[in-house]
Amino acid sequence: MNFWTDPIAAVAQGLMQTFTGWGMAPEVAGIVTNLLGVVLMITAIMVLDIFLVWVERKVVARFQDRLGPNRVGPWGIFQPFPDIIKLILKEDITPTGADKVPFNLAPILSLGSVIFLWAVVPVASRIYGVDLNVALLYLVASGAIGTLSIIMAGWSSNNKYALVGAYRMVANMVSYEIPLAASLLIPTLLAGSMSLNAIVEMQAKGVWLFLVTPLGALLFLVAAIAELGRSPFDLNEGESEIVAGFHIEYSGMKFGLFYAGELLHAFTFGGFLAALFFGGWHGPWAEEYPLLGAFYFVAKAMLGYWVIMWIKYTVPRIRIDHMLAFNWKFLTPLAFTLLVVTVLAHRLLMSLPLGLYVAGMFLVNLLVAWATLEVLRSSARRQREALGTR
Amino acid sequence: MQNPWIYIGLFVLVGTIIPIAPIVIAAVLAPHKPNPIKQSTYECGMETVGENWVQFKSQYYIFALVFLIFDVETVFLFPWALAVNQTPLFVAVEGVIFIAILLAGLYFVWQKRMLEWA
Amino acid sequence: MLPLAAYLSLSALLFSLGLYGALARKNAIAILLGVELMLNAVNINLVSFWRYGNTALMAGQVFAIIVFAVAASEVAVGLALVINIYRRRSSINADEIDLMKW
Amino acid sequence: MTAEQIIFYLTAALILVSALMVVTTRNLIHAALWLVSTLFGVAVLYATLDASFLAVVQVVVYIGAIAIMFIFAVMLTRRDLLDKVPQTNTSWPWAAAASALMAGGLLFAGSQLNAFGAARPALSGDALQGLSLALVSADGFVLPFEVASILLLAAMVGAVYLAYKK
Repeated sequence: MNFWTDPIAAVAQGLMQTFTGWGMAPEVAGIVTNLLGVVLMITAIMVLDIFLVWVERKVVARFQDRLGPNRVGPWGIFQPFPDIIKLILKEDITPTGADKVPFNLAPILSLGSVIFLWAVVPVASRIYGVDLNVALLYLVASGAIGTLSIIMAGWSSNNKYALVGAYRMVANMVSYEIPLAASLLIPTLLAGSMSLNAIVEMQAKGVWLFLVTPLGALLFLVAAIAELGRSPFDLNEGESEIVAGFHIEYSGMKFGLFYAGELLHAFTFGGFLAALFFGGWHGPWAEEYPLLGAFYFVAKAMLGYWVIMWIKYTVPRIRIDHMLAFNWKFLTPLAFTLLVVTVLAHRLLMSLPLGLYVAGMFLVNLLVAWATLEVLRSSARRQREALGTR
Repeated sequence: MQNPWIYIGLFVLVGTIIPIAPIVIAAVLAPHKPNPIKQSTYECGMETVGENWVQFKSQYYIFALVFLIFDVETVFLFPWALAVNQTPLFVAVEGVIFIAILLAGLYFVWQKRMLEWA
Repeated sequence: MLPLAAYLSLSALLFSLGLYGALARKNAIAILLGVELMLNAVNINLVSFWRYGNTALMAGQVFAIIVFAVAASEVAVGLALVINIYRRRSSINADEIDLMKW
Repeated sequence: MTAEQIIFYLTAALILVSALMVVTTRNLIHAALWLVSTLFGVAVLYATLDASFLAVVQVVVYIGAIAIMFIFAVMLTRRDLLDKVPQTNTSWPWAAAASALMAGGLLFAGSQLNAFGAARPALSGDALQGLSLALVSADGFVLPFEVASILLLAAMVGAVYLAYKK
């Protein structure tokens, strides 16, 4: 087994030989090897997360025409380490009247729910945790745990602002799970599988799914940003109105965990965007050299993360009634209409050659987008006229 | 491995232990000097008035209700989306009817102006 | 290997706990919590019968999914009723909601 | 004891202890959080029973929607909740007796089943594919599938109508 063609299997085999050589039973050795793999994977993710702190600060500085961190190390790249030391040495304040156990559990679940996601992400052709056949629902399920962590934080802090944050979260983050799930249904339908590996494998021929369903990719991006609770949908934090919302009473490392969870969540959704709609790890020579595939995947995920940051630092926060109306009166009907149109078009065009099929699906998506714009325009005209006659 | 959930179980286990670690380290290293002012509820410097568990408008609840129903609907649609490629066209139409019935519900709620934030 | 008995006993105990919650609690929301426990016990039964029977027949799992839909509908309507009663009588104590008794 | 048994007994202990806390704890928010823990235990149980789809759906629907609805309803009706007084009604001993009787009866009825001590057969085929085909194909469960959508429609309209403040 060659390291360059199949790194995980090669390392796992070596470890298994070592452990059984020490006289371990094969099952125990298998579990220990898997445990080591899990620890390695999560450590890699956490190191990446630390790096993301620097990326986020540097990029926001560039968007706002500043320099950003530039003192510690070249281009300030070691800036996260002083940050972490500061967070660890900060006093951890628990407000009086707080509900202790949920209060302490919430940040752990908040970061944990993001880490769990990486168990199913195919990083490269033979580098992945596990090929789960319900991976897309697993994504929604982990979002549910994240939602729960925020509601726990908001409720247990014994603070009005935090409670407002929790209330808003229920109405908003939870609502956007519907378009998210609906946009996940489209790749499921096209691939006939919920496994991320199968979906990435389907895009091997160079036909990335965003060519087949550009609107689906867009819907996923919007719903993912709302699910993240990032600007323009950061109502549950709302720094300028409810002073950080659900994590107002958190200090020190517990706040740090919320922060790390948010950054990692954004990057993870970039990764899912890449895997679902932009070919995952596919690229030149990625099949032969998995490490190259991993590089492509991280690069694509970073690009998705950059788009999410771009939106965050460009668009101002929207009001809660607008946000709910946007979800229930626009995004949800659009997502389900798109699903219906996609399944019918897919059934009709399935037997055509690949090129015609892709072109047809793209045209159908354009048609839906055009119809949506027309409906929006006419409803806006009606609203204007209603205002004018008053 | 036969059951992928063994791996996911390990992942969940380690994934919860790793966020706990920094909290424990911080609890050991950080200073701990509580006093009543510091521990009081933060309201931008104002004194807290009344109970902290205040009541909110039930409009939030309407949206949570609609969400609950649609969440279950998507759960029904995932098996449908898996099967629709290998089955006759009838199955696709059946899913379309399913979606249409629920969108009709959304339309009803919308027309009755219960989705307005008033 | 675990026998079917393990799962059935667990679900019987869970069902009885749920029954106790539904019968003994005063608060209407707590009663609904007890009902949720009972529905979960039923689901454990359905899934374990599926697993220990012929796994090619999917009735057990399909029934479990239908139970999810029923549970969601029950919670939606039940909690809406609770909210409505609370708004009218500002109490959700099941003992005090006795207007229909006479 | 095999690993499978250890996992089962740990999960069963988690489920039963949290269920006991759900029905006994006075603070209703805590009861709802204990319900989450019970539901999570049941999801683990589904995973050990090779029902991956149900395990995830358990988390999505029960924890992600139903438990959050409960927490939310408790928050909305909190003025009423005096956590200090007992949360049980006066006839709780009867309820306890009835549920003990129910447990005994169910266990007895179960032990009369032929399949009570049955061992687990090997899984035949892809359970997820089988499930999705069974749910939507014409000779499967297509009628319950459609009826479920009508049930959900009725629940949504009814619940929103009830909860809406005129």
